[in-house]
Amino acid sequence: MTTESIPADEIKRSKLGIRIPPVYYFLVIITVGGLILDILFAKGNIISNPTILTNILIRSVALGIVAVGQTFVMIGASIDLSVAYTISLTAVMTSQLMQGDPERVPMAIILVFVIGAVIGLVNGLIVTKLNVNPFIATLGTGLIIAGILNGTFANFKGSVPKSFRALGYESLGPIPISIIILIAVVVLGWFILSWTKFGAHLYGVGGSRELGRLSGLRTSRTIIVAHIICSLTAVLSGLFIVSRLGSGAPWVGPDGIYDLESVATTVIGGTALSGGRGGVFGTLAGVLIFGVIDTVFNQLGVDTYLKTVFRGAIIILAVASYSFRSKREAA
Amino acid sequence: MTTLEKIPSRQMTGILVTIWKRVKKIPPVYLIFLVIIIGVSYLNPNFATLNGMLLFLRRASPLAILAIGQLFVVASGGFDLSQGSLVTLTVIGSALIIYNNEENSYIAIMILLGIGIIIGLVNGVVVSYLKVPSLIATLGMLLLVKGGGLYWTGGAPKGYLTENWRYFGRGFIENVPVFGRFPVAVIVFLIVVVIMTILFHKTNLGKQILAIGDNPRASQLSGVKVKLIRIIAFLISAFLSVVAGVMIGGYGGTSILAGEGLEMQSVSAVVIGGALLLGGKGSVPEVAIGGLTLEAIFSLLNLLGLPKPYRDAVQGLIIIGAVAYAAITSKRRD
Amino acid sequence: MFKKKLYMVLSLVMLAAFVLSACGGGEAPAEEVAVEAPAEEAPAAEEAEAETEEEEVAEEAPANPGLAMDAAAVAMQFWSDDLYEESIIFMDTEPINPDAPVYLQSLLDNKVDTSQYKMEPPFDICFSNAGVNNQWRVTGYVTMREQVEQLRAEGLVGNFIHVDAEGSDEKQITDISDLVAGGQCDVLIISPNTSEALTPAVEQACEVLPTVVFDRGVLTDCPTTFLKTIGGYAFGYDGAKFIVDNLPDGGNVLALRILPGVDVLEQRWGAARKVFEEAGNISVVGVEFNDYSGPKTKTIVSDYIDRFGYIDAIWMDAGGPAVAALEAYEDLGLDFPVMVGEDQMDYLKYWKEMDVTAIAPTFPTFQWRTAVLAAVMILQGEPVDARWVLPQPHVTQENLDQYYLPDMPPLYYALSSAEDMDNWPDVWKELDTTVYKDVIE
Amino acid sequence: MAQDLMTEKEPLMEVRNINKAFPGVQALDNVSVAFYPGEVHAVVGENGAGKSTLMKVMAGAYKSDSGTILFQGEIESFNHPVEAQEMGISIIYQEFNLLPERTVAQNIFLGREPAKIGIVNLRQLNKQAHAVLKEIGVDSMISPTALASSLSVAEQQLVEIAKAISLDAKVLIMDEPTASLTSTEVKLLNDLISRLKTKGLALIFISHRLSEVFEIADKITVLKDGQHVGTVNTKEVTSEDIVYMMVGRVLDHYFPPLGSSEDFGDVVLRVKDGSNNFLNSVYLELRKGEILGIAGLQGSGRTELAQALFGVVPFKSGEIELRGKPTAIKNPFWAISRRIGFVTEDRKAEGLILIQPIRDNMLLAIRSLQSLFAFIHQDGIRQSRNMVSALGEQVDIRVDSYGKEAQDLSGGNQQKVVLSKWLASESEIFIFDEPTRGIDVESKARIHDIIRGLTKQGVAVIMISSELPEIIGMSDRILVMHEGTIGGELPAESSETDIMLVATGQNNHRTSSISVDPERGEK
Repeated sequence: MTTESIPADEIKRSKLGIRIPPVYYFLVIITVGGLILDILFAKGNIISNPTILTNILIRSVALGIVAVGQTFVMIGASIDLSVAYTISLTAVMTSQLMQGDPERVPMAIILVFVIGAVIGLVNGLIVTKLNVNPFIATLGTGLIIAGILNGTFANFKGSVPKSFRALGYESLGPIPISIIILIAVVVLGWFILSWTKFGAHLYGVGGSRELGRLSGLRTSRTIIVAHIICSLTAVLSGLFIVSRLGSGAPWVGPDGIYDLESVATTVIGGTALSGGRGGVFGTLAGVLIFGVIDTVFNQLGVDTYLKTVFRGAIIILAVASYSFRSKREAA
Repeated sequence: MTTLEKIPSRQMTGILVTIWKRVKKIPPVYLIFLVIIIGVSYLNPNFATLNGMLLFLRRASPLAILAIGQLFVVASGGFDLSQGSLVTLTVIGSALIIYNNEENSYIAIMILLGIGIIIGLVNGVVVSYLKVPSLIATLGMLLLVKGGGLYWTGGAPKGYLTENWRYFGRGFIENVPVFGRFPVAVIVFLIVVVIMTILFHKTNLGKQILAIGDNPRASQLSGVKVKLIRIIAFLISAFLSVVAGVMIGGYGGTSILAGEGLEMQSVSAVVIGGALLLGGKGSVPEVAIGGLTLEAIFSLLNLLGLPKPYRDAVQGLIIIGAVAYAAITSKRRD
Repeated sequence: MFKKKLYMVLSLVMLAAFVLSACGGGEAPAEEVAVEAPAEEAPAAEEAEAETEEEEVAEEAPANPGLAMDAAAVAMQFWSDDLYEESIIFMDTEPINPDAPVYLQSLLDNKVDTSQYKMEPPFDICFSNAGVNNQWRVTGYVTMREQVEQLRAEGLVGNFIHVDAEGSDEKQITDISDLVAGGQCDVLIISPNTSEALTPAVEQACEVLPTVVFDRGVLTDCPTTFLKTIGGYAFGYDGAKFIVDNLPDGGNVLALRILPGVDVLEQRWGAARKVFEEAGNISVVGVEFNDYSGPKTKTIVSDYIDRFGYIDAIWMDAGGPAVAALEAYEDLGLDFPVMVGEDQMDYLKYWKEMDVTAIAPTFPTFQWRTAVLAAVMILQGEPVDARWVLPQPHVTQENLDQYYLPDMPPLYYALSSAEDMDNWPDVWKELDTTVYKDVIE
Repeated sequence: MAQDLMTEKEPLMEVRNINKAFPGVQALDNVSVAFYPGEVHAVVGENGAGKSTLMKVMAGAYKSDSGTILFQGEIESFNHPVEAQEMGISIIYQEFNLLPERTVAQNIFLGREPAKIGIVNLRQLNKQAHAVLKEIGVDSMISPTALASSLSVAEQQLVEIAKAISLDAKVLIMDEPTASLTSTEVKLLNDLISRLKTKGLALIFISHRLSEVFEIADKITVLKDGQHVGTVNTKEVTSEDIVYMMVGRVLDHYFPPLGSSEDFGDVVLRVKDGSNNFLNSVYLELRKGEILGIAGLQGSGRTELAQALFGVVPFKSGEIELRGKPTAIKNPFWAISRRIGFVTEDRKAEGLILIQPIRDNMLLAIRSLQSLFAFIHQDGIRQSRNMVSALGEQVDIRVDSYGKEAQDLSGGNQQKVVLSKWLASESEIFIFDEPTRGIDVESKARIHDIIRGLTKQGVAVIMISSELPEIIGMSDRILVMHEGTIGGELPAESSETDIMLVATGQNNHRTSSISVDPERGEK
């Protein structure tokens, strides 16, 4: 082993492992544009009011957490469209299990995480062992979860205790707990992707499964773990949502379009649909872009349904901006 | 071998083998349909009557029509998940255009068919030229159409569907010999099946849709205009979605949820009908029966007293199971 | 080899399903649940009691064998025997101000002082709306906006900022937070999407602004006024009582509900369930959620007719799709059931033309204009009832002709009490929610 | 030529009596070769000679049917490439195996990251990568933290070599390492190879460029048809010797008689100075009734020429005349509507719609020329049935039903289906790319007869093949491609040696005044 000097700046840069994804320029442009619109047409409420800025972040928390998980599976060249229902399941199960009793909180949290892990495991197994296209596999598991959920919990039977609702409403000093959680999840996601063997292998398997095999990686296991991580983030997202809502309803996930939006924000953040490329910081920017657009639209009083139209268009265009150069036919 | 031949009843076995070979050639969906129909009839004798069957057909027709539309896209290798939202748009959009005025009914249907064609065109162009995977493209379109429809009507159904508009989904032709009264919806269904069967199985278009679904590269090298064919497939799916929308609205009236979840039901029906997801194989009559079968399965679940939401779970299992089965059998082939 | 894997994965899926079902506590067959349900409900009841102080929680009555389904259970945090009893009394109570128009009448005198909020007009009013996503809300919203326009003409109202939550709890929570933070509002009107979820957001708003909550409630008494007509218990009781009275020999009842988890709707069903249970000879063969969708309703009703041969009565917690339910009978050539709908015009028309044995309990849309009027009263320093109970008439065969207005569109709700407004009836014929301006230039 | 070369050293790696068969082909037939440390060993041979198969067997990617592999004197049997890697045998494939979005260091140590409890020590990773790059002397060129996608092709190759070195490779196998490099880059690579040689590695590489083989290889092994022709010391032979070893074979196949001059008609297709990203100033003339054979090594642009003529990847510049009229071939549909047919090299990926019936495959091209909404049985079912069976008889497809799926046919029958597709669309210009690859002998002869039969009906044929006997046996004229352009034109019945000399760039028999800048080869 030779230990000659390497140019110092390179070590530094690579040690942090952060390259600013180009999407941040887009985020800055959107934010500045939004603020200008806001000042021109809505009396500058956003800039003059820190609460609204915090609200952008809180609005982004639920989506942000699950989008981090989605980033994992998409780097592994898979996808998870069942997250919306996993979120619903978590929200409903949590309030069901807690029954408003603070003592049941730890038990409930552990149980929903276990259920999340099982969902991720099943998704991963179907994708890797049964070779089912991940789109179809996770749409299918999503339907199964939805069916069981709606069939089983036709009614609300519980709620979360006040202490648990702190997660959604309280602040630690000036910073809301939910934002701390989002930041923690993003940092953890970044750490796993950039600093662990698993992260390195995930990029390898996602970039080329064949190469992964030739390099002696356990390809199936890597993808299964990515799916489990994704489902766990969906569970965390669900916990956050139920803490905001007080009790879970089966429609919170699909209503929030968390499946599509997590995919869209991940793609906007620079993670390739074909895998092997991307990272959580890009995804975070994608999420913030959605949050900013949402808030600006709200302040400008843009019709809510028109916003849904914009969202659909943004999702299609975001994916198109990456896919249209590809030589392969899409179907 | 020789010992086998000595069995006296070998002629008998021979006949059985031929019968078995014949039976094996029948697409499984017909048998599944038959079994489920028998099950349903057993639980609900009304079902087995002529009138019962017609009423069942009337209810199942929209789903079967949607499934046929979905087949065109699935056979070409894609998915159309914007179907359900287009159904909703048809229902609430028509109500808005009609605005309680009978004379506007047919104009409304024409306008909606036009909108449907535009949406299908956009789907096809986005997939063909922007190369967005159809699952994402049409899911995005789902949001777009849903949001657009709600924006158009202001979030709640406006206006009302008049009886003449609803005729296609709800009406009966009275005094038909043998049948007594015959649902208009079933006539629409039969017309769609006949036209689409001809289009899919008897024209160049159908053959080329199957070709691009199977091998777009080879098709292109044989002169097939892959992008055009793909766009046409999405057009047909969107067109039939509007037709199904007219029937669904006709059956039950306005609702902003009229088409909710129908896209997955139509994909399930296509799978039950024996078509290959990701393209290359499928048959219109079988998929139409697939749609009827799915509706019959729902009836069966209902008669068994299973809560409605379990339908979703059943669909999920059907889709995953079918694709996994296809993946496994094709692997064996290699 | 591959088959083995397939089975492995499928059995895992099934395992997950079982775990879920076990945790959920009884999606399983009807009979079992009927036995289990009360036992399981008991701890829930206790906790709910601890949580909601002002509402006493009753013991769960033994389940009627007919009320077998899980969905039949009423979430305990929404149920109160006292309020139920009180509602039934309210239905026969004379208003304390009988001379006022119906939308300003009050059945319960509990005025609070609002002089602290008194300010100079014009007032900027903000409104966080759960949604304009059904016909009832459209009629209500239009009535409300017309009231605003009239008040603007009088110089009492300036900006009226309307934020639509599109039926999403989460969105409404941030909407309220944005409105409170935005500082543009003198008073905040809230029509909550669901009760439990919106409570903290409303509590936060109460600390900053005078607030008016109407329609659905929240689990706090912090709003300056919470107004609605008598409410869910009366609605549910009304319809169920009508069914019981019209089926003296008992029969099958199908209950159709929009969605779970909303207090007014839970209370409607809770009251109906109680009435059915007490009747003894009524068998509720199914409780289904129809998402307020006509096609879905028609399918459900047809399915139940398939399954049970005939359904004697249909009870609905919201009558929007009532016509779709009746059409299912019409298409099958069957006699109409005893029907509970709502005051929507298409239903009244169908009722009148087809001669159905029917009733229409109402949740009058006039409360939407009351909310605006209450907001203005607060800012003028006039006392309002902390809990403002408005009367809640119902449509019966006797007064059908009074409420059925052939000129009005099918989706109009009869009890808007808008007849005294400037633009009556043209605006209500159009029911266009998009023509109103929030901010005056 | 000396079969066994006496060397004082022990062989580092040795294969003995290796046999490997694929369905229908004996890829390796009793091959034995020894590789010594500190030597550069080139493996040459025609396409399909078994070079890549041998390398893959050595690297553990394939398992041989019989025979033994010795490594440092021990008998080894690899079940997985990773096992061979761990022993010290590394292989660099032709298509690169780097993750474009990962850094050099991450690529080099993929799967072997220095880590404690699963957490990668990035500083250590970069240090180690730097050390490896320094070891092969490229640390000044390549930074460990650079993204692989930011590197040139040559640099990527160096990273692959660094990866092999980091695996402590004792044997380094390279499959055509210079195929896509510029001459400066080739020099860089050759320098590195020389340096690695001095470190005592056994270096094995496959190449088609004989000039470079003679430049750096110490020994050359020649394979032909899966058999070991011989291993020679580079110093003792000339390139002509090697070419003779590569092609010297007995004709085992009867070809139909060549065309005579009265068969040849007017020029139907003429290309002047046609160029695109892959092709460089191509000149070509095709006459009615002739078979124009196109030979050339893999990567010389043969398939790209066919694709340009069929409009798949059209020419960007230059002139095309079709039947005397200037034109441009824009896309396959355009080409087909002008009666050009293309029998592709890869039947399964590009020729057939595998899960559709034979019938539909046969009629695919003609249908694409018809209206979309035209009925498939315009002239009645009987008429179209007759058409299908007539086509089937013409190409001699033997199946019980034309409703059978194309994937259930043998290779020969599949090729006949593809052929009949173009017969149905009445093509007048046929382009064949490897018409008989992977087809049994009998079908081969039948297809050759059909091709010749087509010319008798006035069809013009371009036939690309990497099988020289086929080129020689069939062609009325032979064009040899080299580095994206026509290296030379040869008359009918030229010798294999002549063709190989042009194909390997040893000798230019140019008949037309084509100026080629060799530096501009493939970019």
